[in-house]
This record gives sequence, C-alpha cells and structure tokens, in this order.
Amino acid sequence: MAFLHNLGTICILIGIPFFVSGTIGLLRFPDIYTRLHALTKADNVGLGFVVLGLALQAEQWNTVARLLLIWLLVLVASSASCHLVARAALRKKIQPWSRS
Amino acid sequence: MNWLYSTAALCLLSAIVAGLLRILRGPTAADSMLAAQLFGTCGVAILLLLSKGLDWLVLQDIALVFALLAALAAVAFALRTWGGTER
Amino acid sequence: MSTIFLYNFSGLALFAIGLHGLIRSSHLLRKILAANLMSSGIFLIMIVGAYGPDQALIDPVPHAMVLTGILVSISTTAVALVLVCLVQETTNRALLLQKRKREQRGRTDA
Amino acid sequence: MPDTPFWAVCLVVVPLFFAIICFVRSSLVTFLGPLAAWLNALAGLGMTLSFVHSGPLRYAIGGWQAPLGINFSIDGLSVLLVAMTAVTGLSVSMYAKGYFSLRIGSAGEINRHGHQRAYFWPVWLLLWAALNGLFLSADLFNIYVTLEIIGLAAVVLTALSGKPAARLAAMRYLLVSLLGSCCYLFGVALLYRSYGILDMTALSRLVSPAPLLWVSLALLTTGLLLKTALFPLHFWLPPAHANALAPVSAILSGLVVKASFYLILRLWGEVFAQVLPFAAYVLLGVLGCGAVLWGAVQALLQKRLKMLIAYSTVAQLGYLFIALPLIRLDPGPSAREAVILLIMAHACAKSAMFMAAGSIFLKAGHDRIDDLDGIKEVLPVSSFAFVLAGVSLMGFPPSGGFLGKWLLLGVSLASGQWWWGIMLVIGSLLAAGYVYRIACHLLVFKASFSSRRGSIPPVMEWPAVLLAVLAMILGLLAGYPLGLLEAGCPVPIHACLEVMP
Amino acid sequence: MTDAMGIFDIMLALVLPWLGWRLLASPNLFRAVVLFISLGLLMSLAWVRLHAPDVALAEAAIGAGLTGALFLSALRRLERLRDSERRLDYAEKREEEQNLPPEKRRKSKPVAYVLALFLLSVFLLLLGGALLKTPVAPGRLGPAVAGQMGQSGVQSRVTAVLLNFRGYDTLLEVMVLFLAALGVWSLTRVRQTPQEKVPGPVLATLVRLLVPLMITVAGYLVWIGSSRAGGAFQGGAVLAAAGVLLLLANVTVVRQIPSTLLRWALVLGPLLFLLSAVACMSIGGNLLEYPRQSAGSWILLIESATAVSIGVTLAALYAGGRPHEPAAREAIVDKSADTKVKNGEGA
Repeated sequence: MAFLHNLGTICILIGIPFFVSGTIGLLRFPDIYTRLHALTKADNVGLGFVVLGLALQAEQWNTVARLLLIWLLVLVASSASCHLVARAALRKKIQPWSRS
Repeated sequence: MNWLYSTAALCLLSAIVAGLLRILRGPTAADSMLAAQLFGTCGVAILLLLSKGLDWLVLQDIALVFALLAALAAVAFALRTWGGTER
Repeated sequence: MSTIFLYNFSGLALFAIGLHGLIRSSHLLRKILAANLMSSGIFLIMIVGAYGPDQALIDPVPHAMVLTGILVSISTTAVALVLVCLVQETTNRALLLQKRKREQRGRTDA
Repeated sequence: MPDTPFWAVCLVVVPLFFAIICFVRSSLVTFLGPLAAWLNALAGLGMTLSFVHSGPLRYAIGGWQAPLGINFSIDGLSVLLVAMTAVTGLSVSMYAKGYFSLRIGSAGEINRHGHQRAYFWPVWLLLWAALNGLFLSADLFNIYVTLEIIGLAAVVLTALSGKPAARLAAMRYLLVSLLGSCCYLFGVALLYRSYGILDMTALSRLVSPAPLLWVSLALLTTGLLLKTALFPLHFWLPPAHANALAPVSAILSGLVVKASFYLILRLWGEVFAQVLPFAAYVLLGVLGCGAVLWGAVQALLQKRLKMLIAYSTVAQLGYLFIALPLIRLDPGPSAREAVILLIMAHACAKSAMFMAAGSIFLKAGHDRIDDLDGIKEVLPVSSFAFVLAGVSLMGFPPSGGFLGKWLLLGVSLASGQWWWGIMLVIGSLLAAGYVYRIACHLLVFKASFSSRRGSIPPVMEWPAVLLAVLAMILGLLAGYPLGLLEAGCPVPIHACLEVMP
Repeated sequence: MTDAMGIFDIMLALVLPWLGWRLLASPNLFRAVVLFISLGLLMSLAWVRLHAPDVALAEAAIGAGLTGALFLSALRRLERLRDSERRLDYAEKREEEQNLPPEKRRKSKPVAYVLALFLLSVFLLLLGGALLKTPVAPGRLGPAVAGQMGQSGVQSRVTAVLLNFRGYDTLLEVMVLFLAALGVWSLTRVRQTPQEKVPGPVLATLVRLLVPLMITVAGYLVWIGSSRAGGAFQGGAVLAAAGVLLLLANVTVVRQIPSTLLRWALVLGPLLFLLSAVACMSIGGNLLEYPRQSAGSWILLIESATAVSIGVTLAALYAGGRPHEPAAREAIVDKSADTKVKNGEGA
C-alpha cells in the first residue's frame, strides 16, 4: 500500500509544475492564441497528474470514480470553451502573433 | 494535514494570484476571460487536494460544481459578451 | 486564532471598499458590483463569527443566514441590472454624474 | 371565532397565495386582486377583534420556541399597525381597481395599462404580505427578509409606470434600499455575533452597553433611516413617490415608509431603550426638526402637485422623529400613544391625498399646481377629499394629527424641553402654508376648466374621502385604538365591541 | 495548522480585498466583471477554509457562475445600447462632451468626498476595533440546534436550520426570488434572437454533454442536502446553470416553452411551500410545524419543488425579460408603450 501512496505523491509532485508552467505561459506568451495553448494544455495535464496521484492514494473506489468524472468534465469544458474563445477571437480579426 | 497537500495547495493559489496579473494587463477581453478559466482548473485542483488533505469528501462535490460553473462563465463570455454573432 | 483576525480584516476591508465604491463610482453597473462586494464582506464576517476549529462546534445559523443573503443579493442584482439597461436605453446616460444636466434639460422641455 | 394566531397566519399566507394565483392566472387579475384585498382587510379586522379578547401572545412558527425558531410577537403596537395597513390597503386597492379600469378604457383593447395592472396586483399583494409579516415578526433576521421584499416590491411598483423619470427614480431607490439592507444586515450580524440571539424580546433582556453594541446599533439605525428617508438621506423619496402611478404613490407614502419607522420605534423605544444614551435620541430629534423644516420649505417651492405631497411626506416623517426624544423623556404612555396616532393619521391622510391627486391628474391631464384653478367644478369630491386630508395633516383640532401633536406638546412642556414643542408648532404652520397654497387653487371658483372628457368613476373618489374622514375623526375615536396599544386592553371590552362592527 | 495552510489563509485573506479594490478601480467595465467572477471563485475557497461547505457550493454556483453570467449579459446589452446610441445621436453626444466644463468632469465635489471618506474611515476603524475586541458569544445557537437535531428529520444541520427551525425565513426567501422574476418580467421583454442562430457543432455537443450532467448533479445536490452539504438552493443554482447554457446555445426547444408552463414552473416552489406550511396547520400544529416522524419526507418534498422553481427563476432572470406572449397581444403593448413614453404622459 505504501508503494501506491508514494507513487501518488510523485504524481502530484509532477502535476504541480504543469500548473505553474501554465500560469507562466499565460503571463509570458505574446498573443491570445498561444496563451490558449498554455492554459488549456498545461493545466489539463497538470490536473490529470494530480487526479491520478489522488486516485492512487484514495481508499474507496467511488472516490476514484468521482475524481475521474471531475477530470473528464474539466477536460471537456475547457477544450470546448478554448475552441469557442479562439473562434470568437478569429472573428474579431485578432491576428495570430508571428516572429516578424 | 500532510505537508504535500498543503504545499501543493499553496503553489496552486499562488498560480491563481499570478493569473490575476493577466486579467489586469490583458489587452483584449479574451485574455481576462482566460484567467477566469485558469481559476476554474486551479480551483478544482486545490479543492481536490484539500479534500484529501482534510479528509473531507464534501469538497469533491464543490470541485464538481466549480468545474461546471467555470465552464458556464467561459461559454457565457465566448457567446454573449464578445460579439458572438456566429455560434 | 490568526485565521479569525485575518478573515475578519478581509471582510471588513471588502465592506469598506464596497461602500466606497457604491458612493463614489459614477457608472451604475459599477455601483451594483460594489453593492455585491459589500454583502460579500458582511457574509465573510458572519461566517467568521460562526467559525470553530473543529467541525462539530460550528454554529449553522449564520450559514443559513448567508445562504438566504446570497439569494437575496442575486435577486436584487438581477432587477438592478434590468433597470440599468432601461435607464441607459431611455435616458441615454448610464452615469448618474450627468443626471443633473439631464434634469435641467428635462425641466426646460417638460 | 378563530383565535389570534389563525388570523396572524392568514394575514401573511392569504396575500402570498393570491399573489401567486394572480401571477399564474393573469386574465382573472381584475377579480382576484380586489377579492384578495377584501380578504386581507377581513383578516386584519378579525385579528384586531380576537386581540381585544385574548390580549398579547407569542406564536412559535414551526413549533420551535424563541431563541431557535422564529416567533410572531403580537402586541398592541403591531395589531394597530396591521389594522392601519388593512384599512389603507383596502381603500388603495379599491382605488387601483377603478384607476386601472379607467386607464384601460374599452375592455377589449389591452394597452400598456393592461400590462401594468397584470403586474401591479401580484407585486402589491406580496408587498402587503411582507408589511403584515414585518409588523408581526419578532425575529431580527426575519425582519431583514421582509424589509428586502418591501424594498424590492416598492422599486418594481415605482418602475411600473414606464416613464424615464420613474425608471431613474426606481434605480436610485433600489440603490438606496440596497445600501440600507446591507447596513441593516451588518448590524444584525454583529448583534448575533456578540449576543447569539436573533429574537428581539430575548435580546432586550441580554443587552449591556459595549462598544460593538454602539457600532451595530449605528449600522442598524443608518440602514433604517435610509429606508425611512429621514432628512439628510431623503433625496431618493420625492422623485420616486411623485413619478410612480397614483395608487403606487399612495402605497409608498402611506405604508412602506412606516414599516422602517416602526422598526426604529421598536428598537429605540423597547429593545435598546435602557442601553441607549439620551444624546442619541436628541440627535434623531434634531434630524427630525431638519426634516420638518426642509420638507416644508421644499413643499412650498414645488411646481408639481405630486412632488409637493412627496416633500410633505418628508416633513411629516420629521414629526415622528421629533417624538423619539419625547418618548424617552416621558414616563407615561402618552408620548407613545401620540406617535401611534401620528403614524395612523398620516397613513390615512397621505394615501387620501395621493389618491385625490391621482384623480385630479387624470382629469386635468397635468398636475401643475398653478393651472389647477377651479377643478372643484369638475371634481368636487376629490378636491374635498384632498383638502380634508390636508387639514388633517396640518393638525386641525378633531383630527388624529392634532391629538398626536397636542399630546407631544404636553409632554415636551411637562418635561421642560420646550424647544421640541416649538418645532412642532413651526412645522404645523409650514404645513398649513403648503396645504392652503393648494386649497386656494383647488377651491377657488373659475368659470371654465379645460378638462379631459370621461368621468372619474366613484370607486376612485370615495375611498379617498373615506380615508380623509377617518383621519379627521381619528382624534375623537382615539380612545379605542390607544386602548389597544397598552398591550392588553384596559378599555372595558364591551366599550370596544360596541364601536367595532 | 501547518504553516503552509497558514500562508494559504494569509494569501487568500489578502487577495480578496485587493481584488475588490482593483475591481472597482479598473477603468474597463468588462475587466471589472471578470475580476468579480474570480472574486466569487476565490470567495468560495475562503468558505471552504472557514468550514462552510454549503455556502461554498452556493457561492460557487450563484456568486461566481450565475451572477457573473448576469453581469456579462447586462454588459452585452449596455454595449449594444451604446452602439445604437452612438449611431443615433453621435453629434449630440460629442457636443455634450465638449461643453461639460472641464473641472466638473474630474470630480464634482472634492470637499464633500474627502469629508465622507474621512467619516467613513473613522467609523470603520471604530468598527474594526470593536469587532476585534469583543469575543464571540459562546456557542450562540449551535448547541440549541445540535440539541434539536433529533426531531428535525435531517442530518445536515444547515438544512435543518434552513427548512425546519427557521423554515419561515426560507419561505419568504423563495418569495423574494419570485418577486425578482415578477419584477424583471414586468420591466422588459426578452430580446428576440433570430431563428437561424443555430449553435455551432462544438457548442451543440458541449450542451448535449453538460446539460444532462448538470441536471443530475442538481438532483444529487438536492438529495444529498439532507445529510451533507447541498440542498435546494445549491441544486436550484446548478439547474439554473443548465438553463443558462440552453439559453446561450439558443436551443429551439427553449423558445417553444409555452409561457403558461413557464409561469407554473416559476410558481411551483413557492406555492408548494405555502400549501405544505398551511397543511401542517390543518394537521394541528403551528405554521410550518412538520409532524415529527415524517419531517424528513416533508422537507425533501419542499426542497425538490423549491429547487425546480429556483432553477427556472434564476434562468428566467438571466433571460432578462418576460417571454413572448401570443404575437397579437404583445404588438399592441409595445406600440402603445412607445407612443406614450415619447410624449412623457402618464400619471
């Protein structure tokens, strides 16, 4: 059992830097589209790792099921809204950043 | 309250606070809205960590509602506020 | 007991900022935001009053009061927002600042 | 004869139920609204009669006793105010019935006023239920929720008239009532934090002077003063009351403003009476004097009739606040009785005035005071009602206003602080000023008066007259209502029953 | 409390007022609304830290989600009005900006403002000092509630207080929501979105996925309300979120809901609450005094009806106006409304 617990801890410790990098990406990237990448991709992977870590350390199975449900929901919601925001930005004729 | 969960929660909260700068600086409206979505995912992560740390299962329900409502705010922004002429 | 002091302080600060915003800001939408801020500050102080280190000691009555307060504030906000749109639509001015100008103009053509 | 708790529950449940039915069945609203008004008035009458028999009592809602559950505390003060709301509310409802059927005109064509009527009745019945709930309830947080319903309903009714000026006034009224509710809630939160009790009577036993008590009382009172529109905080009242529909103005000036003053009277007169220093009462008295002077002077300057009446409300409220230090000074009950008389007389007279002004506005097409000469040829009954109500406001002898001011004058002279009496007299003179100003326009003879076609139905004119007459004879009848005020009913019961129908 | 969570509290407690200050000071209104949404989310984190799960749920669902969506759509309407206003009397507005005397434009009355600020800060210092000095009354109503929990019919103490001990408050509270819906319906009509605005593929799938999930979560919250954090308010708010999503995606079924059905849905909660309150009296108790042994089922019945009504009411508040009556009747009301308002007539 301790092995699972430690594995979970490692997963969580892997997940946190993803969140931090997502935020740094949000602050540092030049335009809206790149920030969308940073935000949705990094944070979802980070949340995936955290959920995996917590699932490994969870005692009952229904906690694991709820964790997975929440993760899938966040995945669906953030990718869909990222798509909508990007499309709205395109319609607003915001030019993607190019290294010129 | 294991050190792991509390330090992780602390890092995520500082990520949220850092995200605030993007709201304040964000040139376009979409940037501000992005940061609000960042709060959604980071908030869910904090709640899940606290629910394990404090051994308090209710927080998972709150995390579920968090995820739903962050999505709602982002969709409301994308469609209604930012000239959602075409869906 | 630093958490109690902390959250008391932030509740009071929110109430003060909301009150100042409600009086000072000229745009009606910002006034409604400030009113919501004020009630959030009050709710924070109410819940801190009910806070106990462990679960069993917590007093549920302020929680019920805050729940009722949240619903009251969203219903008042909804009516206020509709009124703001109507005021903006008919009197062309969402800012109360210019209301004296409009009233003089209103009186002249009444 | 069902007992008092039954009537108390009816007073809250019946209007709520009919408000819901009026909303769902909006086609039946012309019949359901007045029916609900009559049932409300009956419930108020039944409550008063059963109170005469059984005396004061506490009714535990949900079966839970005071500190935990919410209690109705039914004593003389609340029964009198419930009866006042029943009488005034019934006559305003009858007026509203005639008003909307007149404005809608031919039954077929549903116009803007049809829409207004469909939403006037449910919101007005919710307001009436909240007023009754507020007068009966003894729980501070429950009173916050009823205050919230009253504030929101009043704003919706004000904005119902659709005019840009009314909408702006409704917006300002909503912001002020938001600020007032926040202050009141904060005061209640701090009181609960330091005493752990929400029930008023239990609180009055527990209260001891403490810094947090002053702060929470200051917050409570500021919130209530905002809602009562006392002098420095009155800026929102005149535009709101003047630009609203006629029946709505009568409701706002007659009843809504009284609800928050009743709370100040409860808190300052009973719950925190021992704890509060006399200087605080003097401060409110001084603000009252300011209100009397400012309201009266503004009323004299107004060009529009409804603005004049709205500013006279600001002035009349000043009298109620002048009475507060006198209540503290006076050992006997006479100052409390005077305040109740002033509240009831003002409610009846002011509603009668606004109803008459509404009829005059409809008939003349405008309400500019200078062009209203000779309207008595066209609208004799409404003009008579208007002037009679004005006379009662002024404090002419047989009226309730006179007896109230007379008692207050006696108390202020007996207590040695004569300046309150002087203020009352000056206020009455100023009130006489603006009442005569209108009377001379209304009652002067002028051959031709260009008025609109179509006659004002009697159901719109007679409620105003009845209320004005009631305000006038309240002075003579004062023995019975004031007898109820002393918690039980010291006036021999058979004497009360003879007069009541 | 390990120091990590201590720092967590300090950071959270300091961010909230800072966020509030930036919110009111930010020149751009949209940014203020986004800051308000994030303040709501952080506030529900604060409620979690203060051991108030019910309030955290309600704040997340209502404070951040629905109020945020309300502000966003109001902002949208204001922008649309300002655009039309810009086209309408661009010249008049420009002229008004010029001849507004320069010093008036900055601050109307600096002296009064400074005085008010000074008075306000003195009062708040007094308030802060008094607040921190006086201890909290011991126990308050907590032990009284814990003592009566056996007869309340539910396990969760907040639900017991909300629906049993202080049920009359919640009855009036539901009436406030009903009144707000009445007010919004009496003021405006919902804006007619053109038919052909069919939701794009992504939004359609999102709605198809999220709305059923939201409805089940709402049901779950109402059911779990009797034993853990949850209940009618939170369930209703999540139901309203589903309604708002449907309104956003302009799904055709939403437009075909007949207005009478909508009125009955709005009224279901308050009416059922009122009738069950009176029914308790007919069984021989006081108002709202549930029979002891079946109190739990009474509460569940009332909670589910109230949750449905709160959901529909909050969604109607988001829609921002009364639905379309049969075209004939509405046309008359609008035409006569415009003519009357223009010439300022009306008692």
